[in-house]
Amino acid sequence: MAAVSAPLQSEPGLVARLMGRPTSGIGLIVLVLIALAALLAPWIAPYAPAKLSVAHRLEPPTLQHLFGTDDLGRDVFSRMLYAARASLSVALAVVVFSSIVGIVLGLTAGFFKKLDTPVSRLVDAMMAFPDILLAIALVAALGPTAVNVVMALGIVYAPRLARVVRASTLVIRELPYVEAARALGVPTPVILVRHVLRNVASPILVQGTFIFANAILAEAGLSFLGVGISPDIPTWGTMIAVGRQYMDQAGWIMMFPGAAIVITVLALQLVGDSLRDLLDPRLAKDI
Amino acid sequence: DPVKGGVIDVATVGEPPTLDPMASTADLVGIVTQHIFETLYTFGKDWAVTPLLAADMPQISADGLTYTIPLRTGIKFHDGSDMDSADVVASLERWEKIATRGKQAAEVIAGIEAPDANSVKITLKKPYAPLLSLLAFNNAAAIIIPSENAGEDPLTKFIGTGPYMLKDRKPDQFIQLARFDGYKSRDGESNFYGGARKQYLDEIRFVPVPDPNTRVEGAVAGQFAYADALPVEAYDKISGGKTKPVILKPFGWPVFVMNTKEGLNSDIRIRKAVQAALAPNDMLTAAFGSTDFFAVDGSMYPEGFAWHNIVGIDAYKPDGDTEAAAALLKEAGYDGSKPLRILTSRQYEFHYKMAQVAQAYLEQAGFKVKLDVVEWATLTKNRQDPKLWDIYITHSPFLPEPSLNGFMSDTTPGWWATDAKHKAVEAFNAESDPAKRAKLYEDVQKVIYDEAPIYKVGDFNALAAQAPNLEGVTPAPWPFFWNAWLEK
Amino acid sequence: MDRRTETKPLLVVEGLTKHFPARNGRIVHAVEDVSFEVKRGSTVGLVGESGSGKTTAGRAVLRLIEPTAGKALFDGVDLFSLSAAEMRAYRRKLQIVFQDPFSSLNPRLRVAAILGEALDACGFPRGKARRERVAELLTLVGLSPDHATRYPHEFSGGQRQRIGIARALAVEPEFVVADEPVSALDVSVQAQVLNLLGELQKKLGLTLLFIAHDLSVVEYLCDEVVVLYLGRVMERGPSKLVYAAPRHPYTKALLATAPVPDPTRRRTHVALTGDIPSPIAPPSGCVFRTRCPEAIAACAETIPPVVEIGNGHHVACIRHDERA
Amino acid sequence: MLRSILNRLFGMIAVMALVVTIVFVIVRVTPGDPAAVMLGPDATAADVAALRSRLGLDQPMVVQFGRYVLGVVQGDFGQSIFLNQPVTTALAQRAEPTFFLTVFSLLIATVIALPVGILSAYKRGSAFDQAATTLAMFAASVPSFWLGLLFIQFFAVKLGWFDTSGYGGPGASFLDRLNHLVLPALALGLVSSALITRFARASMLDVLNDDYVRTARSKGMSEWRVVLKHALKNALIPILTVIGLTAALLISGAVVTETVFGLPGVGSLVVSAVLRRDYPVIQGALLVIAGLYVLVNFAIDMLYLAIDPRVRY
Amino acid sequence: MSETLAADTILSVRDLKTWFVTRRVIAKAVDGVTFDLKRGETLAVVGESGSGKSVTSLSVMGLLSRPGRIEGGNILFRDRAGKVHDLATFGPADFRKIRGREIAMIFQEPMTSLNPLYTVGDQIGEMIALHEKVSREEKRKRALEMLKHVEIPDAASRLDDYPHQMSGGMRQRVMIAMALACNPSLLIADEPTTALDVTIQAQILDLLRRLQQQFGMSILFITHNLGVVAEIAHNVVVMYAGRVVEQAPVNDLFAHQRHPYTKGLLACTPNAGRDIDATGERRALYSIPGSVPPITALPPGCAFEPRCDFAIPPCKAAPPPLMPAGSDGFSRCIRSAEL
Ligand SMILES: Nc1ncnc2c1ncn2[C@@H]1O[C@H](COP(=O)(O)OP(=O)(O)OP(=O)(O)O)[C@@H](O)[C@H]1O
Ligand SMILES: Nc1ncnc2c1ncn2[C@@H]1O[C@H](COP(=O)(O)OP(=O)(O)OP(=O)(O)O)[C@@H](O)[C@H]1O
Ligand SMILES: [Mg+2]
Ligand SMILES: [Mg+2]
Repeated sequence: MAAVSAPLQSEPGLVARLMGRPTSGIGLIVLVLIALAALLAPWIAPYAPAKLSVAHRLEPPTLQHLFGTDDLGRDVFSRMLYAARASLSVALAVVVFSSIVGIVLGLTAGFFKKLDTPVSRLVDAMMAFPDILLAIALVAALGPTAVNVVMALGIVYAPRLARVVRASTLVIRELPYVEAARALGVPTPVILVRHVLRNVASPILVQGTFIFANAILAEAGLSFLGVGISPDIPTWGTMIAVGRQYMDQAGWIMMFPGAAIVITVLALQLVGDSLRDLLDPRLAKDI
Repeated sequence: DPVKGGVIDVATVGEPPTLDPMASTADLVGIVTQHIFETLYTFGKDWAVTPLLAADMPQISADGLTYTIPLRTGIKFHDGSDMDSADVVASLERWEKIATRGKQAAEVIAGIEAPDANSVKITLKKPYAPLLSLLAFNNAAAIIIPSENAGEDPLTKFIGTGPYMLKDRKPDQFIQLARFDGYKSRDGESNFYGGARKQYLDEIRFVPVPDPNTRVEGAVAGQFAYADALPVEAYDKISGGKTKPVILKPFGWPVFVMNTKEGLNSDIRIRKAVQAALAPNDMLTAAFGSTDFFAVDGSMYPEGFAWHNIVGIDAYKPDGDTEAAAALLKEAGYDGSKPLRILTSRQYEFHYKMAQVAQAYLEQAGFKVKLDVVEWATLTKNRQDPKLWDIYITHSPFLPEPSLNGFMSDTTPGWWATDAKHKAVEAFNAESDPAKRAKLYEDVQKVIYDEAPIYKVGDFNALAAQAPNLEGVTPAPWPFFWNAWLEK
Repeated sequence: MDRRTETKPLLVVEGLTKHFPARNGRIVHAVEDVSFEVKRGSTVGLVGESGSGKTTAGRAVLRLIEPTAGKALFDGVDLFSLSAAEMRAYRRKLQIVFQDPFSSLNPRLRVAAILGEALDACGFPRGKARRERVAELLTLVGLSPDHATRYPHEFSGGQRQRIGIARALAVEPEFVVADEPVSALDVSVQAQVLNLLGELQKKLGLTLLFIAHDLSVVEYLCDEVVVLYLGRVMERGPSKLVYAAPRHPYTKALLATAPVPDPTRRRTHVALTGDIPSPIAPPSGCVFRTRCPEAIAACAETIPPVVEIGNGHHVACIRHDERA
Repeated sequence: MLRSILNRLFGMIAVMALVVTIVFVIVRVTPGDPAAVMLGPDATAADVAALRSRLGLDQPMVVQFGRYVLGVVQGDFGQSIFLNQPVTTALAQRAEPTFFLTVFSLLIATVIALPVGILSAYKRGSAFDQAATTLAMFAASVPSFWLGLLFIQFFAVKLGWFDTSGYGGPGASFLDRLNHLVLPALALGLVSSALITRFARASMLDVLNDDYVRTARSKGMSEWRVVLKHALKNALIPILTVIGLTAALLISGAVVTETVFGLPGVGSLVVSAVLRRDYPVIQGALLVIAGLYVLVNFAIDMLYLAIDPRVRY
Repeated sequence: MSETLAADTILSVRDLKTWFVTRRVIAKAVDGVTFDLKRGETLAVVGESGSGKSVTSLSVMGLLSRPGRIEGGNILFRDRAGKVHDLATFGPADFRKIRGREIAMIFQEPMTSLNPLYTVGDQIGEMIALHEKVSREEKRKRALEMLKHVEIPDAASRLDDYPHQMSGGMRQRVMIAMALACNPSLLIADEPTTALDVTIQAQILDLLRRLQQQFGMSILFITHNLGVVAEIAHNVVVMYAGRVVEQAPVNDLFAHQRHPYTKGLLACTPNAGRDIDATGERRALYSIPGSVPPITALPPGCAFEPRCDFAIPPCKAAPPPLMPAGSDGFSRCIRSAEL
């Protein structure tokens, strides 16, 4: 009811509102920069990521090598740009994959009463597996390729989304506008998409941001453990794993990718948090 | 001066898959179990075979077919029983059946018997020079266990005659060995693995620490008296204070094994192209950092070994010969469509690093390269299948007996089996005079370089860390801690 | 008599019953054996306290929930016996307007799309004709055609309720259930919406089932009234008769307790004591007897039948004739 | 009351059954033949076939599943290929460090997170709140293994306060073992405290807006009493849930942390089992951990019952 | 204390301004509210949703949530000892002494206003224990007594019930019992019957009236239902968009409205006697055109001017002051005399 207070004001766009808050504004800018860096890696990177120069191994940061060189004399900065591509695209793929699975499961459980119990139990059971552990087991079973890592993490995160979607669907299903659509004889699939899915978009977006962040961390963890995507594709996680051996001679190899993870994940969380504030009416209710 | 007492923690590269040294060729199994179990022979200085449980070197018949081995008396097993020839025969028969090296020997062994309680007799089908070395080895080892346990497979009672006995084992946590008070040492001086074995330490604990950096940090923090197999990068780190570096020089050699049976490398011209393309200098630098830890060396055995020679090694190009490689490729009609598959793992980081450098050089020469990076377990499985790879990367310590190297057999992955090889190897194996064998080995090395069934990258040293107060440890590829003591 | 009351009923509801499953295998008797008629072009009011089953009855008639038992003859066709596909064809003849003007409109759709969905449902072609139809509908409910491009949150409660009404009217229904369409609105806006409904009914010849708990609104708007209590009909009949001479103790109590904006007519006593019993375990016999000031022992024994006492006035009370 | 306990018990059993099924499926999707893996590279086809039939791998899937379930029900998770001991024994031997690591991290996380979360919510929008939220978010952004590495580098190697790895030798005192747990528990606990803080804050915020909190204030109660007696108790339910969830997350965090710190726990067992292709161990560990998670959830449900009278239907 | 308070007046709100100030907007939720409440009487505050009724009552209780703040005006309150306080200047600690003991409050939503985790006995007992030193048994006894006062059947057995085990009407009774437990001199009731059914509403109103006679407290009764006002109030304050537009004794107000808004409100409630003619044909209801403007965008003049049938150009210029109107009332309309 409190939403009545300002019904006549038209709202500015979501991005504008995110930019309007200092935290999410910074987060968004950082994310855009990182995404640009990843996208433009081939043009920005001063060296080819795999270009080795054994004579110049373990050189500290200089003007030639902004972030120094690694154990094979490769340019850490260039590799980080390419690693951003891999890490971000894996994480993004995880978000997409888990969203699809989660949305299907959540909508099914939430909208079709008969399927609720079985699907929810399945989701509960899937939730019972700790993320990295399940991912490790799946990757171990399927083999450490990018596709399998994405699938494994996707399966790990899908139930979370499924729960969110289910919870929202349960609410939306009972809302009068859905009933109005039913009263008009609108077919169920159309109702699902036009009314339900559209309105669970906000929680999915919020959750998706957090899954993105978690997926980056999880992928790094998997790579660190050596069960991530193929090690000849640089990711931040594999870079840390390599850099670990040179922690005190050549700390930069490990510090820069670690910092990249922290910054990216932090930015995502800042944005996600603001998104939740802006999109979740429960929390937005009194201001 | 040596003092009795004390407990040491030894950080090892992981948990040994088994404590039955017959069942595995893993170095780690040998390192741990050599304290518990003993063999008839072992290696003394300069890798000369020397008796351990045997009283003396065997009497070999003139035709080289009968070995009569006298046994020491008064030797007790950890369970208190006495060792006699029946135990030895039962143990050796088990070895023939179970151990990789035992199976190898079984092909030439006609029979093993005990003429009396204190000697055994081994009859051969044909003269076989490597036999004593095989008996002396500490992995897939011909250990002597009580005859009543010899029927066990897998072994569950770890009863040996060694200076230390198994007290407790918590997989992935520790293997605890305690001094065996009934141990009877040989008299006289210690002689590398042989000679007298002194039991100064009360307990030796092997702690599996699979992560090399954790081993380094543990050593630096003073947690381990000895930490095995450290990354060479850690040298500076372990050089101060609570621990000090131990370099075993030379330790072994990294090797690229080529699949001579199927795929690209079944064509000798391609193999020669690989041989020409690779640049060991950069590969070793990437893998081991400074020349303190490696040597660019084409000889199959480095200087200091009886087997050292330089025959054939001009095919070994320290900085690679890209043009020659490209020419060879062209001659072979390689069009760059089929990738050269390099199977490697990151279990040993230096394998992977060499692979990466190798890839760069091979690509320069015109190869299309695909790195297939898998877990070690997968690698050991996949290398069995000739369809899956063209090169796989491994390494080996310098084995005291050249015929123990895998590629010397026709059946190990790589499947190198040519007439030239057979001719050289058979001559080598049949000869028992060491001096003549060294000469014959030149031929073997020549065939290896001519046919390129393997590519030896170079020599590398092993780095370990040792507490400053730990004394009496002889640098060895498989470190042992009898004879060691803790300075007060 | 009003001209409208003479025409034959458009909707006849007979023995409508709806049970919901409750926890532990019990059931909620939301609607029990409810019968009433709605004549073409007339307005029937459904009144009762919260939980008496008004909404459930309304939704069941439209088969938005599946009824447990009963019949709903719409123009002679039993809606409850239709297959899902057959029902879809009927949907556009029967529409509903909801109570809450905020949750009854999808916040992510523009007004044009909300109305468009309704137009889709009756196969209205896209394009210019549709835009004109949307404008026409908006004008009909007193909004301006350029409101079509706005989102629901850009409207006030009363305006949203108008959009809800426009959506219901878009398919040109014959029968509309209005479930407390004004309860959530401010008093000053409530009158606007009531006037609109009245006008539209006249103009379009709508038949209306008007659900409300505000007795004065029902008295004003409805030709007939059905009083529900715990899912059962207590009394029904032409509004005039029921309001002027209620024959059921419950109706009397309702009318007596409804606050009237006139300080000079303050009540002196409370007619009803106690709470409404749970619909999971309704009292035996007459469901109202636990609160009825006139209850006697016999009330607990039989469920009083709904009997006609003349002029379409029906009562379900075994003592109704004692008070006649 | 009893009825709802039984209800939940039934739900839990259903979930457990699904968990067992999922684990079974995961292991069965593994390409390759477990028997071949067990016997190692040199095994002959005949040996593999013999082992297959000994393990029942030649039976139809349904039969295999039945046997597997039967085994699990009896607490038999099979035999570790690598360790040559029952999986249950292997797990039991490694339970202790994982248990203490989890408990301590959870303790650290909760002790930090609860007060901070509550205060943050109470002082919503204040400098404290902003600092706390930002810090929590920062903590949640740090990969725990990276933090662990930094900790080792600083506290163990540079300062030498703690051991870098392991869990003490045989017969080490409990205190000595504690010493080994401090850094990993801290690394893990700090990262997890973030989640709990944010959740505690959110649920407190929710509750602080509730009507009965206003009622409590209108009674003339002191603020801390309003917050601790009326608000916190209501917020506790979602907070408990997230603490339970965190316990599960911690186990998964333990996988990486144990590896970094060389703790011989269930986590590092799983990692090495993966590298060793020791499928029965992976299977068993997954099952036990998922089972624990389900149990924890059940326990939390029971706590709900104890705390919230409304749940007793 | 510069302000004086007539001896029979317990609460006097004078030109109260309570604003919600955020970075983006200033919401003047209450902007000029003035009324007096006499001892032992009931003052009803009516107004549509959002008109500032709750904010007014929360200002009196000091329960405003951020970013709400009293920006001006006085809230004079006479305590039991006869001392006059200006609540607008109170800090949290001062309020704690007043709340519960001097001023108690009940709320609109009986469903959510009680803490679901404590028994009703505990919650009533807590109120007593907060303000008086009582033993455990004493507390329980007093709680039971209060439950009996509010006519909960079988009170002894309901004492240990949890709120969810009670119906809405019961819960509202419990709220009242709790509010009156320490015998406050002022009870603020914020729409206490809005969420209830008519039959239950009648019971609660009856109960309040009876308790007022018994305990002698004054009641500030907030509602938007004019019927309820007629039922319970002695005096009435009508609010629109954060301002008092009219104040009058209840009979005067219903007899003759001195503000077009009040007039409109009364006219637009359907009344069959008035709106349906003899032939059964219903007349269109009177309706106030337009809708309530958002408080963040009020017109510069009279807030009701855009919807007012009586508006004249001067209405647009400046907000009219609250002027005496009728015998004992006030109106914020410059044309009140003409109505
Ligand atoms: N989906 C449902 N599941 C279970 N019970 C239900 C459901 N919908 C309604 N009920 C129950 O059925 C009874 C009748 O509810 P209904 O909503 O029809 O009442 P109502 O008269 O419309 O009340 P209100 O005036 O509050 O809108 C109530 O007791 C309600 O709790
Ligand atoms: N915390 C807040 N922040 C900003 N504005 C607020 C806040 N609380 C109330 N308001 C605004 O103050 C105005 C008055 O609100 P109030 O709750 O007093 O209305 P009311 O008359 O009690 O209405 P109702 O009948 O709906 O209870 C409303 O416009 C509301 O939006
Ligand atoms: Mg309803
Ligand atoms: Mg209010």
